[in-house]
Amino acid sequence: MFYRQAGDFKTTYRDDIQTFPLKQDRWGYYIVLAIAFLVVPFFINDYWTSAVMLPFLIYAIASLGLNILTGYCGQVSLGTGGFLAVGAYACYKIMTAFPDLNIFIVVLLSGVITAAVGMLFGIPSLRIKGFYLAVATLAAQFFLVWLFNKVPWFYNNSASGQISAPERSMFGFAVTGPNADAPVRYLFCLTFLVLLAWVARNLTRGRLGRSWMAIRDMDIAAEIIGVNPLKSKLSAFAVSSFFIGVAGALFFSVYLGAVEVGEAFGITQSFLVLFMIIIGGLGSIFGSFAGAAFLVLVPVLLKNIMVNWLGWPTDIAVHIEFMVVGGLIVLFLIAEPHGLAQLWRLAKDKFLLWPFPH
Amino acid sequence: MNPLKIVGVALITSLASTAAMADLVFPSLSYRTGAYGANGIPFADGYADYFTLVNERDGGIGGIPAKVIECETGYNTQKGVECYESTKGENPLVYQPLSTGITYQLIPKVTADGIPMHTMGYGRTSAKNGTVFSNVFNYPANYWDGASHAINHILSENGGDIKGKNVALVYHNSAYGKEPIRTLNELSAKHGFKLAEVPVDHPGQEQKSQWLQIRRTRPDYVLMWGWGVMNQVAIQEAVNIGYPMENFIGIWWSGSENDVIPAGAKANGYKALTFHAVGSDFPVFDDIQKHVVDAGKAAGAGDQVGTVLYNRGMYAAMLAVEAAKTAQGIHGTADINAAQMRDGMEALVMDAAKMESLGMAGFGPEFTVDCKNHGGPGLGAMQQWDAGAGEWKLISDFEPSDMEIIQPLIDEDSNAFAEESKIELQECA
Amino acid sequence: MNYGTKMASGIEPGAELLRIENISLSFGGVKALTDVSFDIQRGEVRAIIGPNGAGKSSMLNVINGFYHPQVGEVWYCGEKRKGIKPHQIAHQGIARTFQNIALFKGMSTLDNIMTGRSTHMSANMLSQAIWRGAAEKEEIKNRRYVEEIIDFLEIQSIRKTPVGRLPYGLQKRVELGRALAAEPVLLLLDEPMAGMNVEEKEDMSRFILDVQSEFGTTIAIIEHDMGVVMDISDRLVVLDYGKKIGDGTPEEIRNNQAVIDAYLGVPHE
Amino acid sequence: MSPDVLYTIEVILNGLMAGVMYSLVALGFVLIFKASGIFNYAQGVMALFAAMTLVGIQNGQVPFSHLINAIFGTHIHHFGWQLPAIVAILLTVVVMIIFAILVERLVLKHLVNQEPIILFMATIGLAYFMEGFGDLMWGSEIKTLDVGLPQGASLALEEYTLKWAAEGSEYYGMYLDKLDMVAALVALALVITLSLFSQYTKTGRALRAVADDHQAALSVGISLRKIWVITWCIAGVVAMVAGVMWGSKSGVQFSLSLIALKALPVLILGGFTSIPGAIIGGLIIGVGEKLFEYSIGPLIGGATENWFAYVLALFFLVFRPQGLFGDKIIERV
Repeated sequence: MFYRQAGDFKTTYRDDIQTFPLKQDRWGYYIVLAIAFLVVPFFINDYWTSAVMLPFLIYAIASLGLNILTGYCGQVSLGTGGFLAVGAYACYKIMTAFPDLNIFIVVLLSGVITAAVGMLFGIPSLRIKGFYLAVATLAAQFFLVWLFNKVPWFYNNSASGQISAPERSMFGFAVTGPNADAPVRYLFCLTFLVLLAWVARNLTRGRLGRSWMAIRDMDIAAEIIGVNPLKSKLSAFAVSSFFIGVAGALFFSVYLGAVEVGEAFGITQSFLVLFMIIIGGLGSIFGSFAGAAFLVLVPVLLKNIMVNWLGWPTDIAVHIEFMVVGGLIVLFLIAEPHGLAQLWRLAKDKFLLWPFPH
Repeated sequence: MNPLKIVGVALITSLASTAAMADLVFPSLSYRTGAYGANGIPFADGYADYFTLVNERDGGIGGIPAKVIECETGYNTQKGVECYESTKGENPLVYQPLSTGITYQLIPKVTADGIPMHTMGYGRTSAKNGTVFSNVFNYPANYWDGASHAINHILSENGGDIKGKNVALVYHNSAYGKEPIRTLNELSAKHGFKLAEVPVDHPGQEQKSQWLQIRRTRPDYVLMWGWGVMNQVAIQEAVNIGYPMENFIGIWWSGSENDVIPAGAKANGYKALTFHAVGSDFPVFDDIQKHVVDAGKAAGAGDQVGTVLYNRGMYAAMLAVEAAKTAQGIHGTADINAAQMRDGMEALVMDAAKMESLGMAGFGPEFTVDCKNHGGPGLGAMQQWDAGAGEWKLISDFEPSDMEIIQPLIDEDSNAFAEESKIELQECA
Repeated sequence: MNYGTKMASGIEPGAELLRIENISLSFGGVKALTDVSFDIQRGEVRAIIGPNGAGKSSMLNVINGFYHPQVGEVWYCGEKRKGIKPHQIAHQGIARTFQNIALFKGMSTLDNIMTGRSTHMSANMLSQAIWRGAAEKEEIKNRRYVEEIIDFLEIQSIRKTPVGRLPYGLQKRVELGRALAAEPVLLLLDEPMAGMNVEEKEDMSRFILDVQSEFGTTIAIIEHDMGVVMDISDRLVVLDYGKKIGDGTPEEIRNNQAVIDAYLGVPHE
Repeated sequence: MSPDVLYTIEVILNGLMAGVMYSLVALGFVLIFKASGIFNYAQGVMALFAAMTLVGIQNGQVPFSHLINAIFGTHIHHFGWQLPAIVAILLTVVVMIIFAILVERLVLKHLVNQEPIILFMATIGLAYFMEGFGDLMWGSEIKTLDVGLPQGASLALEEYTLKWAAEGSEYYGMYLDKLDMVAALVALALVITLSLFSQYTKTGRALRAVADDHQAALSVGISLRKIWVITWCIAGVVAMVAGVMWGSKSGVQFSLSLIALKALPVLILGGFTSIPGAIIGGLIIGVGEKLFEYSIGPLIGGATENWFAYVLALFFLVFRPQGLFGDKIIERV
């Protein structure tokens, strides 16, 4: 009853182009933000942080990144795992080379380095399209993983090639390392996510975002009306890789604390993030969140139900988990190929009109 | 942020379960699925079955039942962390993650949380240095011991002189596989053999290039640090190129029945290291048969009993139980916690009499653990595959490794870690 | 004022804006255009007509740089064009619509037309990321112009509708809007009235003439409906089998024997 | 000849053989892509599933025994029979046909006219599902697959080539795996059968018609759904052949599903729509990666095979974006 478009007139273009045109949506957004920043940190424990919240926040950042490239610019990439690895190893190298540098800046710099690498691997996209490009990005995936595994410089010549994040603090609170508390780690990642989501929103609503979508929808026409395909595609690769690089840096330093490249950043990561944006909704910021939440939560939920509640053997639970996740993906694609974001939109439209369906 | 998350949070909070506090909890971070599941299953079964045996036969450890919480990691570090976090609230006594990747992950965490971790024959080798790694134990042997054992074996076959011999190391191109390289380099400098590194990428389905290279260069010995499908393919390829199997030596993770059976009769003579006995010719197996398998309480189908990886899982469980008993003795309480368990592990003594009393005489090496040395003496033995009989045979006693080479490496690596992570060294009496 | 308007600022109405000189274009041995030359004067409506397969669309593709002719030159605003890319040509003030609608299907009407403003927007990536300030100001300024076009084309009600859902006629109109948004010096229209009924054609003709008179835009148009073409164009070029067979005012073309033959299907010797 | 030259030849020959193994997997992809425009990521898992089913049937394993035992507390594992390989193969074919029908009924039918990326994702979902399903049905331990294929070095060849090397040089004869040779023959037979099938049978001609133009094929009364079932059946059989070949080598286990990743560069090299492309692409990749590992690999630390194929394919694509045999992309507006 109170969720209405009627009467909420916009008198300036500035009002018209804001992120949440509806007053109710805007308030909802502020409330969620307030809960996330002010309430959740007081209730969160290690399990919740490590098993649910951190993966969700970090994958949401990676999904935002991939969604910019794939959802907005139409360039399918399977190199996400490799770019996550670039972020992680850049973070490790900067952390150990400049121990006094603020961890926040370290993570941002890791993103910048990843953006540069991403642009390099984006160059073939100027000639290669569609599935051919998707498979070609696998070259980045495999090559980068091999490189980080092979060249000892990247892991400071440690005996096994593992990299471990030393302790770094912000405002006196440990953010990385074993002594970092759950709320601090959570808030650190949350800050990045909120900032980056805001940046993603800004980039996608202006000229750059439109040029990406134009390239996605019809690249030739876009070029003819004045969109520079080189700049658009490379900027999409750069922005996308920046996001993924930040995600990789957080993944390594805050979430896992120690990684081994082949295992943590393998091809499965690439597929996982791609799943997230497709289930969530291509070309939707909300979809990136929804997809990440879905694919982080569903396995944890299923596992808890089957193993902890029903007491099933763990292997059967995992097999069934695979079946359920696979089945759900197919089901979702059949029911709503445009993802959770579209379902959410439809639900909202229904609600806007309720109780008068027409 | 989105509402979905909040809903999810609410949903799962209600699901988080709590264990009965009275039990002694032993989490088993197992993997029964995924690329390495085939190897993870027997180990996890052995680990679980031994605790079941202790509960059924002895009524628990010091009268308190042991409880195994299995958590599937799929050999994946992310899931490993989730498993760790989800079980650490249940007062676990010791973690056995069975993955070098997860071990690296958990070393800082268990240290911060004060929970001991036992990485038996895997993980971070320099964790042997107890002053740096206060909560990590890797007795009875580690990878560097293994590398040394293999070279010792070669030395003994050649009357102590292997100058100019060629040794190739075929290894899983990961943290795990790279572990022995540094030791082998040192050993090659000491003994004068030439080492060739032959990496194989995960999963290792296709190794034609590597084995053509070996066929071409004809190394005198081939060592292997493999896991999962890599083992089967490597042994098959070695058979195919007609490499003399008795000169092909695997680490203990490359020496299970799974690895040799697919290659058939020609795998006969393949050697692998081990730090425990093979087969089921020990009284403890009769007990397992009687109290666990026949009682329908086995974790698996019961057909794995006596296989290498099953025995290893059982051996790990036995060591955990003995450490718990030791801890109960030290602290004078049956209801021990993780910190007390750690003390028990640090004071663990495995002598012949103890193993005899457990029905496992000679099943593993005799060793003691102390505050400085969390890895024991590093004894290991050699086993050989008898394809005709379809079983592994021990062909040596448990022998020491070359600590002259290994100890400096351990000191160097652990001290570097202590420095990098600013670890306060544990005071040892 | 963007680069394109500046470039053409010295060209008076009636003076030569674009000249095609001896263009020949072929695809793997198939000749699409053979030795075609003509010019377009500032401010006129110039029609390119001819039977199917005459090379009309190829001609437009040459003009906006999508095809690169093997022989011949294109002169624009008194400069000879040298190997530049289509998007650079768009920046020189040449916009176009397409024979088969080439709208961005996933975007709304508004976004489609705003994309046409790309050549007028220059906020860098950083200021776009921050949004508040330069980027927002630029967005609102351009939005204002786009709203004018929306008003002009009478498509206010479909402003936020994804274009994929619009009927054909409206899509054509949005496409015209997208081209107009660039404030082009030279507007290329590829069969803007194909598939329309009489009423829609009248609307479209009115829009085209209004564009010419209100914005002073030079227009090159391909159209099959001879009645419409003769009504709205100042001069015509006639192509047949990739060759120019006629060039002049509607009156001259009407009396050109070669053109009449081509349209009546007199066999080529 | 000097041994170095012989070694190089040996590497090339073995590369060709490895290439054939890649082609076997790639072939399944191409068949489905041609007929339905679906990039079937599940092809690798299908190979695993087929091989598991084959071993399971051959050894008389009880399907879902683990699940049944867990639920009912029973201890059933085997029926206690041992079937001849050929019977097991035929039964596996039947299973794969049932699988194809189910996929069409439950998945594809509902996704007609969706964008390629959606269909692609659906097959990944399918791959997840089958991974779990296969393990649940047959268990995830390693299974030894033995359908009587020969294995090991061809001694005859080794002896025959021994004297090729220059006098006095160290040379052990040329090495070729018998299994690889069989695989090459099987692949050859498969390709010949497939081309005969598509040339001379009515169904085959319908398949080609659909591949050329969906709409046109529909308008002359070819049932698209029937065609899809048939292609998935054929792809299932091809997957089984690939599964048998790879499974004989390494035992049947989870990692078998990862061979799909080996086939992807073959596809981009050969083009998604060309059967000869799949074969020749496979051969190029096989030879290329083996030669690279042999010549450059030792200089840069080895284990290059995982990425080399992709990088090769990438460079290739930059010059020929549609692949070796793919249909030329003509851009128009």
